[in-house]
Amino acid sequence: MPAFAVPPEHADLRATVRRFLVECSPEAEVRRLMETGTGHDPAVWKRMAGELGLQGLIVPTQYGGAGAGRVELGIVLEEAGRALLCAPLFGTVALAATLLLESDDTEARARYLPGIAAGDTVATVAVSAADPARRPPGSGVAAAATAEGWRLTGEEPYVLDGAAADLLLVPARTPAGLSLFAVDGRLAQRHPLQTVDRTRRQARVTFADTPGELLGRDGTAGPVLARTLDLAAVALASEQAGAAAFALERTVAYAKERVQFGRPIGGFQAIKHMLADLLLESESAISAARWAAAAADEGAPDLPALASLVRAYCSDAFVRIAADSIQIHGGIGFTWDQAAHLYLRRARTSAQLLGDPAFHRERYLQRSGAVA
Amino acid sequence: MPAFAVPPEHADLRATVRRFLVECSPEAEVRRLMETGTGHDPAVWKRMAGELGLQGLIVPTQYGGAGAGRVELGIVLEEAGRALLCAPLFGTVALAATLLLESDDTEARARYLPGIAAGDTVATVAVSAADPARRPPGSGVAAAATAEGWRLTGEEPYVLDGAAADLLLVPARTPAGLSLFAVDGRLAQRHPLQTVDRTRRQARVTFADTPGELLGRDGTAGPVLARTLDLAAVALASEQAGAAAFALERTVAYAKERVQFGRPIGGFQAIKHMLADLLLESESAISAARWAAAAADEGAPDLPALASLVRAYCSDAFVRIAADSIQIHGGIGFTWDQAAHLYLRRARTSAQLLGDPAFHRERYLQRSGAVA
Amino acid sequence: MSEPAAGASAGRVREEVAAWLAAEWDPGTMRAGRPRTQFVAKVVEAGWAAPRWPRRWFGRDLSDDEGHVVEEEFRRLGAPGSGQDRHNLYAATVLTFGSDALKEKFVGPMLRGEVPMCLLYSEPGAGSDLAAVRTRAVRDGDEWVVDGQKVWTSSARTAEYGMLVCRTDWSVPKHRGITFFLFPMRQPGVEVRPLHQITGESEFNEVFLTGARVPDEHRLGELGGGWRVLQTALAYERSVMGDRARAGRADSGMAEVGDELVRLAAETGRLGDPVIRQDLARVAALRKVNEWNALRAKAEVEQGSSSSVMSLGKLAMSRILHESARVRTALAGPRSMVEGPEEPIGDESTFLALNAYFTSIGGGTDQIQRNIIAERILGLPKEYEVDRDVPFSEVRNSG
Amino acid sequence: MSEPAAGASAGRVREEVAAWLAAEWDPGTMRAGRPRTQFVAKVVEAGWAAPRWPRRWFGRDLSDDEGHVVEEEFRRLGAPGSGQDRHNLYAATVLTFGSDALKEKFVGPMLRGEVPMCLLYSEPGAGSDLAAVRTRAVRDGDEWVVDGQKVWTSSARTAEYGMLVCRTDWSVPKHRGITFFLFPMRQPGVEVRPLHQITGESEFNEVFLTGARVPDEHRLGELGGGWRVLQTALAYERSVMGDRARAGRADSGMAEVGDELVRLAAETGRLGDPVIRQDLARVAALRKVNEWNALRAKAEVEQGSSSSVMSLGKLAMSRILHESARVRTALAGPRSMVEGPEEPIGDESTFLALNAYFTSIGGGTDQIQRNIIAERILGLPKEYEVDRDVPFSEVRNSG
Repeated sequence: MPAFAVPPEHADLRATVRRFLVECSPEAEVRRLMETGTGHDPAVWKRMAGELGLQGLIVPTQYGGAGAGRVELGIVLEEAGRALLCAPLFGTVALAATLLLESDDTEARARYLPGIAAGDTVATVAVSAADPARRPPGSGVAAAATAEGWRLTGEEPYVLDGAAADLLLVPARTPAGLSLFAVDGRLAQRHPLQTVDRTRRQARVTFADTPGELLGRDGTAGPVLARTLDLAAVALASEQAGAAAFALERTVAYAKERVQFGRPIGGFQAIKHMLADLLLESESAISAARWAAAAADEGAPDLPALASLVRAYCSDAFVRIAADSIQIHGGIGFTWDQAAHLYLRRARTSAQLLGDPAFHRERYLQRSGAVA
Repeated sequence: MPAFAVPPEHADLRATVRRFLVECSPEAEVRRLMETGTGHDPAVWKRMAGELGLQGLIVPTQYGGAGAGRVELGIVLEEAGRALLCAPLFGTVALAATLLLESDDTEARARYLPGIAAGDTVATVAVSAADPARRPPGSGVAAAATAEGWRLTGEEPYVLDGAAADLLLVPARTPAGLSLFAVDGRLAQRHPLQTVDRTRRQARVTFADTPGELLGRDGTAGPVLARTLDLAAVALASEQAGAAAFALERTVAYAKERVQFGRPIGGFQAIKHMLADLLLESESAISAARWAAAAADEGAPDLPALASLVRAYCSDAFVRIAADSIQIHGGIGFTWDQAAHLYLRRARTSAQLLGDPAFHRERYLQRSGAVA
Repeated sequence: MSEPAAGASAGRVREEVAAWLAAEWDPGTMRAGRPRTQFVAKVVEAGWAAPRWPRRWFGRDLSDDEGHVVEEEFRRLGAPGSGQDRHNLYAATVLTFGSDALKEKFVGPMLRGEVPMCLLYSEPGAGSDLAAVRTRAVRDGDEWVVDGQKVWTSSARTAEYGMLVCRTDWSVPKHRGITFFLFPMRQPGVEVRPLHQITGESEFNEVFLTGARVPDEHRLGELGGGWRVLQTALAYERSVMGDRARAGRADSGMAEVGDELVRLAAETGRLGDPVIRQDLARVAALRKVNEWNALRAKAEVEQGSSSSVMSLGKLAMSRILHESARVRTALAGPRSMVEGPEEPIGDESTFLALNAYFTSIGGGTDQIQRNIIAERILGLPKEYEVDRDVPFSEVRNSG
Repeated sequence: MSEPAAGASAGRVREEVAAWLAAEWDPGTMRAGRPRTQFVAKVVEAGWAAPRWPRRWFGRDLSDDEGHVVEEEFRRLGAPGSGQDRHNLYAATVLTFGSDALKEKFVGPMLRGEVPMCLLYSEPGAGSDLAAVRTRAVRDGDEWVVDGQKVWTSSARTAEYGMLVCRTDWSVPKHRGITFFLFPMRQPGVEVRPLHQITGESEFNEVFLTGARVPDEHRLGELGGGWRVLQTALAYERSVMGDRARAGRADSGMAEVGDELVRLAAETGRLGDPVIRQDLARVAALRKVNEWNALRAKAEVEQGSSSSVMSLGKLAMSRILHESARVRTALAGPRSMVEGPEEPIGDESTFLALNAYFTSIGGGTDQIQRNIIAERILGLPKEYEVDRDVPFSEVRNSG
């Protein structure tokens, strides 16, 4: 099929998820969940698994999932981004399930993936999902083999969905190198962070002689983790692109309806031209995220470079759209009760997750072969 | 007097120079001189000296000059920039005369300054007036003492007004360090460059055992040259600011007169807002250049940092104004016969002279004390 | 690079005010609280608060230059209360547009700072288009009955009076049907609700007016002449902001260049990053040129020419704030994801990024500012106005 | 990630065209010159040049899908001459709007590439506002007498005919008084002068028309209906440009990322500069997303939905060209001050910086593009038109 062609089943998936989120994640619900301690609604989480199978989307059918690929996950995350869905979906699917699928530990897959697919297990990967330049993934935690099994010690300051997770997959250093461990969430110390983006939670997670279970072979986690983070970067780009597109749509709608000087502000060239430029950003982010997701499914060898290029672009595009959206809304955009700032909070935060745009641009150059 | 106050004599100086240049450097004359080999009109050069005393402006009265300061030079250069004056004024005054004034060689001053002030001597400093980051001033030429006197060998690739200069002041390395030499222009090999900006000429100047005369004490030129280049940077900022202001004025005039869709294009918000932003750039460049010139006259100790900050700003402002000016002119702006591109050529070239904006920003941080 | 303004006729004034200050001003005890209030009352009494005004209204009939001398002497000692003829928009508006009775009642107390005030200008449907106010005032005998909603009102909760812009005639084009009142806030028809900003703060309020009343004697200016009054009041406000922008920046050398962004870069270990260094220098330049522009504007105004540079300040400040916040966010990195006292660097980066919109939107958006600059300074054609000459009742609105 | 489009009914066509090409196309001898011309004549004869057109006019009455199959087979072998029903704006416009006599005379030669053509659209006073043409055509018997000036005409010196837009009625609003002609260039009333561009090149011309003549039979479309003809012609032109933008970019992987800017950075010793590296990645992203947008537009159009992405390409390309030139200038550094063959790196940096305006101005400025995007895609209100419904003779103009 040609690049970017949309088969009917993908259109259906998008429509189904959008319908569900319009019902279950309207702005009022997002605002309600922002104020709660855990930040998501367990009942909706169960419906997401039961009715739509979102948590099991990329989980192979043998483990109770739908066995879909990164393109389908991209569609779901675009929609989740649009709706600012408050749920630990990214950690559970884009990080944890992805990592389990990339690892060669079939026993671990069989143990954890069915629970994830069923919506029983909230999971995440305990990487500091930020600042990879100075804090390479896995550098914060050390694991030691003891008579009673592996014990983990260390800290990861920004763990996505870290407080909600029943299952923590933890990269840690061992004498053999970078390794992966499964840790029962309740056994780690989790300090929920006061996140700027209250629609997505993070926690500082501390391990102090915490028991963990080795995943895959000791010392072999490097490539698995790297691949997982590339795939997660692409997944995050999808979420950013979807959120950016919706932030723009609602701004265009406002510009048509808001009247000043006797005519809609969208009729003033200053606003028209800003919106035209933003449309270019928005559509480009969508194209980039979809291209990268398809490339991931096809096993494109240049995925590492591609993932960084796309992430940098989508981060900047989303921040710019969300920021200009406030400006276009004018005074009302400066009020808490208008949703414009919720998208800016999401945009600014997402831009930092898994590496900021400058990091990814530099990494793109390195991965594309243009090494200094 | 408060900062930025304009005494009547400065207003008079500006008016006089502007009147002169409106007469002697209209666009038709600029275009004529662009096509000539030497690039300037010797008759006008003599009038500049005889009627206005521009070459002698900063030369002390004892050498036949007016003994004015950097503020007055800034006024003249703003006006020269506006008119795209084709003449070796920058090399002769902002570089050579400035260097002679900064050096402590009273004999050399007495020998050269009267000729400069009288308009008999075209002079310049043979520094590669570009790329100082990788080619520190003076690094291209070496001087050796021989039985017949000093001999210079080496090359400077971009010497401002280098082909027209009767007198070359050349920084060169000697065993004692950086030193200054006066060289008869005719004794150097001068290869006129095909400059993008035909209103200001440059030459590659090569020395091959060329006789030169030591200026000041051997090995002491470092601080003199550094100070000269700071002052020249401020002078260039004035020229850029003046040219930028005029490029904007003529664009505003065009926007008022050019009608499309039944009304002046300056009535369309897209054009209005571009011009408003450009006015901020233009006025800021003027303020910056004038502040720096006044600071130079007052002997401000922070001049090195200031000069770099102001140069970086004025370079970017002028390039942006000249570039957007073409866009605002539309199709006609894309034609050779419209003057918009002459300003862009000047802007792009000036931005490289004496260090590009990125160089000056980095240098500003170093000089302002924020060393990494 | 700055020295006190001088003038032949001003010498006498300078002596007099200096002598008065020497006798009355004791910085040790008077900086704040009750002694300060008492001192300001004396300043008003002596005619130094508004020296350019007529003697009848607390002034001294001084010229503008002499007035500046008074302000300079007060500023030199850090004494409060002077310069109100240029700054106190409430007193000045009442003086210019009020009846003698209103002036008697309010000018003195306003100069003494005894009347807490607020501004009732903006409405949900009248933001950039301030003349589109829909708050309705209907005459009832000697009073007006007011219904409508105002927004972006700071100090509404504590204010005793508000400067109210409302519509008294719907049959004429929008600028002509507006009337201006000095409106009593402490009455049953006034409800104040805090307005939450995107920063999480609540610096402003919405004010709901329902059958609220204001005596006709509190009208400022003509019936239907409120737009002109508003323009005057806004000019005072701009002058205050301009003074603030110019204040305390007389010597804009490079000394303070080790500014807070450079310090933050050092603190976050990023001062060696060449990309960050370019950003730091860029922001430093934006700040510097804006300070220089302000000084130049001041010089041009003092030399009697109108300054085009002054009008650029707000747009420039908007860019400075947004750009600084951008660099600050780059420096904060992942910390910018977290707010609250546990993460001050991150918290500050988010606050400043969000609060920058206060400047790029409030008091005229950047877009409105560019229109003003293009039309008033560059002389470009005015925006086409569809609602010009149309009765306001027939003009399209959002609601 | 691309494969040939398939379709049930298309199989027969594919076989037929493949067989024809196998018999007639010999890539070794036919790439250029006379053999190529002869081959194209055969393509026209066989109906492959414009297969969607009626058989009477060199076509085969094929469906759009079948037409694409023909083009695919030609493209696969690199054979020329096909797809002209979508691309040959001259032949297509004559076919749609010409009289039978005109079609007889021109459609065949135009498809065979035997008629050198040029476009006489823009005028000094009609740039962004193309409908403001002031070139005047006055009827004289069976002919029209044309006076006026056209600009931005490429190939004017070699052209035999020009597509001429001119005004035949000044008493109606601007869009309604325009008439379109197939205009003979080789006559005394036509003077062609080269137009110098800011790059120093002369790719375009000014064309001065003084008492030039065109037979009424060469009119395309109705009298006063020229604006509609022009819109059709422009749509063909856009489709050509769109195809060009999409051509040869089927697999947009990262392979060619070591692109010319990265190579230039290496060559100029700046590849280690972190600031430059950020710029290189930024430009690479702009280019990549534009390629992806073009592929996505293609897919959307092929799936039968209108694509909003397609209209963004020109604006995107403008930014790419300006940004690339900026980075290139940073890399060239002082060399950008010098032009000519002695300094190719500098020369190229200046040329590309100046030539970028060809894209940001030509064929609709960036500003016009943003209007189009905002109005046609986003559905925002149209620009207010002061000259709407006004007789053109009363409309204000620059001259």
